[in-house]
Amino acid sequence: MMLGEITPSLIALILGIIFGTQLDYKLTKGMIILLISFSIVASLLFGVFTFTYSIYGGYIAPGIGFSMPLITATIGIIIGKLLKG
Amino acid sequence: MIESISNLWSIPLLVIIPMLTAIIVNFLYDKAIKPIAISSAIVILIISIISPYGYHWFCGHPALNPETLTFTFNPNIFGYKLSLEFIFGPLQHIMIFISSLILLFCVILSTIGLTKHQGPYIALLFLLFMSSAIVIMVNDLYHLWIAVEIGSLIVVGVAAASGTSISHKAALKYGLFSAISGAGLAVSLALILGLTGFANISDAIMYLKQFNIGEMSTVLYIAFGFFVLSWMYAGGLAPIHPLKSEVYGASYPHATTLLQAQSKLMLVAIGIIMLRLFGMLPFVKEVMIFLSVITMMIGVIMALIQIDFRWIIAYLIISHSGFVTLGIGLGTYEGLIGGIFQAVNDIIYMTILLLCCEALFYFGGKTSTKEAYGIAKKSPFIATATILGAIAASGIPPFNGFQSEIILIQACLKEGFPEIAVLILMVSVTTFIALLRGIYRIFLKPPELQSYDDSNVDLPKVLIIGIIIFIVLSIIIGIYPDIVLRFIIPVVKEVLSI
Amino acid sequence: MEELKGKRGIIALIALIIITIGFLSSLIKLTGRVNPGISEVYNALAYLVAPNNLATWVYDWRGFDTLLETAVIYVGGLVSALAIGRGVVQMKKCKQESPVTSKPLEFRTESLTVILKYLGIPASILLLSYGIMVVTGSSTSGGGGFQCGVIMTSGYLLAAILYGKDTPIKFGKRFIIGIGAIGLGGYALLGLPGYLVTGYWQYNIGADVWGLAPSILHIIFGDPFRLSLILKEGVFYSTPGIIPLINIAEAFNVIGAIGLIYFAFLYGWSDEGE
Amino acid sequence: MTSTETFYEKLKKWLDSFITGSGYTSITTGYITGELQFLLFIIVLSVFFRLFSIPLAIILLIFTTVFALYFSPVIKDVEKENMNDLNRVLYWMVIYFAIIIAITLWGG
Repeated sequence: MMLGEITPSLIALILGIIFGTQLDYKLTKGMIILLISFSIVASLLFGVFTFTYSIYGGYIAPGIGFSMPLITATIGIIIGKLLKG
Repeated sequence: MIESISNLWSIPLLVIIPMLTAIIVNFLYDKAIKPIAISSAIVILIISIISPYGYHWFCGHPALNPETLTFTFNPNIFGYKLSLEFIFGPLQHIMIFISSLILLFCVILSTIGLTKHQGPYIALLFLLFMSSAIVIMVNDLYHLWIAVEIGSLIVVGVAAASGTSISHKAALKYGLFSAISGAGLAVSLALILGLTGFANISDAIMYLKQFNIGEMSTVLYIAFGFFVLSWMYAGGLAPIHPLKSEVYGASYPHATTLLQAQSKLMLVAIGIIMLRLFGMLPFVKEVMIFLSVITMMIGVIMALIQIDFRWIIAYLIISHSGFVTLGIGLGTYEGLIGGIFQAVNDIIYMTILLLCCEALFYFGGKTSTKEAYGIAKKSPFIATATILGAIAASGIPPFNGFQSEIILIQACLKEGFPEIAVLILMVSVTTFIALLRGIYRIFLKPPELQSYDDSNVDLPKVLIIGIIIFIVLSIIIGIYPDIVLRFIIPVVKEVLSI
Repeated sequence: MEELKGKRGIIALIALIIITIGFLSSLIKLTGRVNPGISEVYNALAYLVAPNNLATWVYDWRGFDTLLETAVIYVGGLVSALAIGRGVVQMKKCKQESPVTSKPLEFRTESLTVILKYLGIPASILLLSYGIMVVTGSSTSGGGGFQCGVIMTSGYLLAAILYGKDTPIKFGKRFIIGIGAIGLGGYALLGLPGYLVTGYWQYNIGADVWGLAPSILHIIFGDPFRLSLILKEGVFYSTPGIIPLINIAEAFNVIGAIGLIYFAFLYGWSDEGE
Repeated sequence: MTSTETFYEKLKKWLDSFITGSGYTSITTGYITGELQFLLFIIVLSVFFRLFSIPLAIILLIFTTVFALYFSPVIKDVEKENMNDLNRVLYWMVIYFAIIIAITLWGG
């Protein structure tokens, strides 16, 4: 596993926090659950290319890869929103 | 003549500093704009003066020698360049020096004379300089296209920034046409790329010279046609002159100084590229000469029938662009020297006239020749300067316009076109008539009593200093043309030897 | 279109036919004879930088071109906002007609359907995170800065259209201008390390294909994005260097520029808050 | 006697034709100078055909001179054709472009 597979997720988290602070909407618990579950489904759909072998790309099952940055970005947006209050 | 550096330090700075300044100025609040803008304009001026000559290969990729298949970072060894190439040579030296001098005055005048929230406007001025610097330095077809595109977009912005309905319309029309000619240039580049496979201009020319293209010259001709389209657009040549002159007339005069400098730089740069790429095809030079002659005459005729001093100057700028393209279109040694020299002179004397026109804004902003304002009595200096500018523009000896026009006339006679020489003389004389019409009504004619405003107007010192500097430059070049010619001659020799 | 009727129209038609014949004949001549030229060399070297050839082409071989393209978008945003009234200037000394400005659009959001009302917010938030995903995968997959910017601003536009002034994604004026400034400025300044070390602006010191940069910089800029490529020919290690960073800057710039255009045209512009 | 009179009347008519609406002197001088300039320009352009054959140039010279004088004043039309109307500019651009392509393709 190389560093290049982790850095994008971290960057996505930071970018998510930056843009999350611009949200002007009261997030309910249900909305948070909805967002995270949607993002997990979406990250399966946009799965990473399996040639970049990693924990979340190709190792769980051949041909299945989660696109981690999508999930971390959503989490980042939620964190950013909560930070701003 | 050109030293063998492929990582010259000054070239990126000449592009990046204006860009960063534009970004900062666009973002900032009002107070900090002035010091930042002025200091970076000064830095750009200094860099353009002290920079040595050389190349810059952006992104640091070497050239590939096709015979030995080795990579080299030495620009003196021939190789197909992998990276984007910029040149800073004598031509770039003189052209960028003059436009950065204009940029400095332009920025100072706009920080003094304009209302607040001028950040985006000054940002556009810096980007305008950047686009013209790129156009004159670039040696890459694809990048040339981007520079022309961004240049035309910025022209639209600068024109629209004056906020009047006329300028909005002018900007919109010019912007609409950028779509046509930008696409045209892109098509032309696509054809050349498809034919040669090289985006670098020198490499493409080398390829065209090495391999006999035979029947494929059709492709080259069509590429030339589309190239001419963007040339006409960027420089405001004949069929597009109504739109370009409208842009010149509708922007503030200080911005027009930079706009006309940019369009002349584009004319020279694209013209030289066209000459190098297509010069060996028959009928190419004839087309260029034809366009220039029409532009010269139509421009000056339209200037005669204008009723606004700004519009007179705007059409004269168009008309005198015809001189520049005529020289380049002739394609001979004298012609090229005359054309490029004319571009330099043209920028200088039109700047004098435009700065004087800017002074009229401090007297109330009326530039129409319908009424008489008698400004000569209020400010004899501006009146004198305008008349001197008019004399310089019409090519009367102690000033710089004479030197380049005489070279152009000689070049025409030598090529066997005495008619064009006659036309050049006609345009020079008519320039004087057109300008004097405006000067007489605005400056010299005693004002009608009811409209006379006796209040004193103090012009900004920078404006006066700027006018004096450009008049002095004009006289120095007029008396001692070698001061500019020594920058131009090596370039012309290089272009013609290729 | 009065000008193009009658005789003039026929002449224009003939002219257009001539142009079309000329253009098509040149295209036919070129068919099947396109010269690859330098692009063969580019493709042969591309794997040294990033797994995605396109990213290498756009952001490394022709990286400076892309900087100017980015500037085109930035200027586009600037000029569009100018048309609305931001940055329109006048001379202090003379009275002129008041500047041409346009009013903000009027929103009518009361007739939203239930589905739009409740799914609009998660959809636009997920568009934001989708955009972020696209930009982080720029060097390995298709897509990158431009696409990310467009996706994120479309999320912004979706929210703005659905909810009007009470939009959940509320980009402020200074936020939008600032993010554009960070984007273009960041892209321009990412060339600085290469310039200081090697003298070549925007030399990719992370990938360091030509071995010009000291190894410490190579590690700092290159290692965070290093990937292993497992191909039939064996395992290759490659790092796109500064390409992912450039993409983020690019995305910021596009968000700033297009967001500014949307903002100005939706809500109008007044200079008071600035 | 009559001939000079008609000539004078013609000249007066010609000068009057420049003035539309509330004409004033400054603009009229501009129009007249422009008219003469354009005439000369057309004549010089027709002379250019000497590059192909000198008799053709002479014939063209005579023809254009006669025609230009017959149709004068043309400056109003010149002004109209150089208007900033988008369609007009587009029209002229297409014409120029077609001429350039025709000349270079069939001539070269």
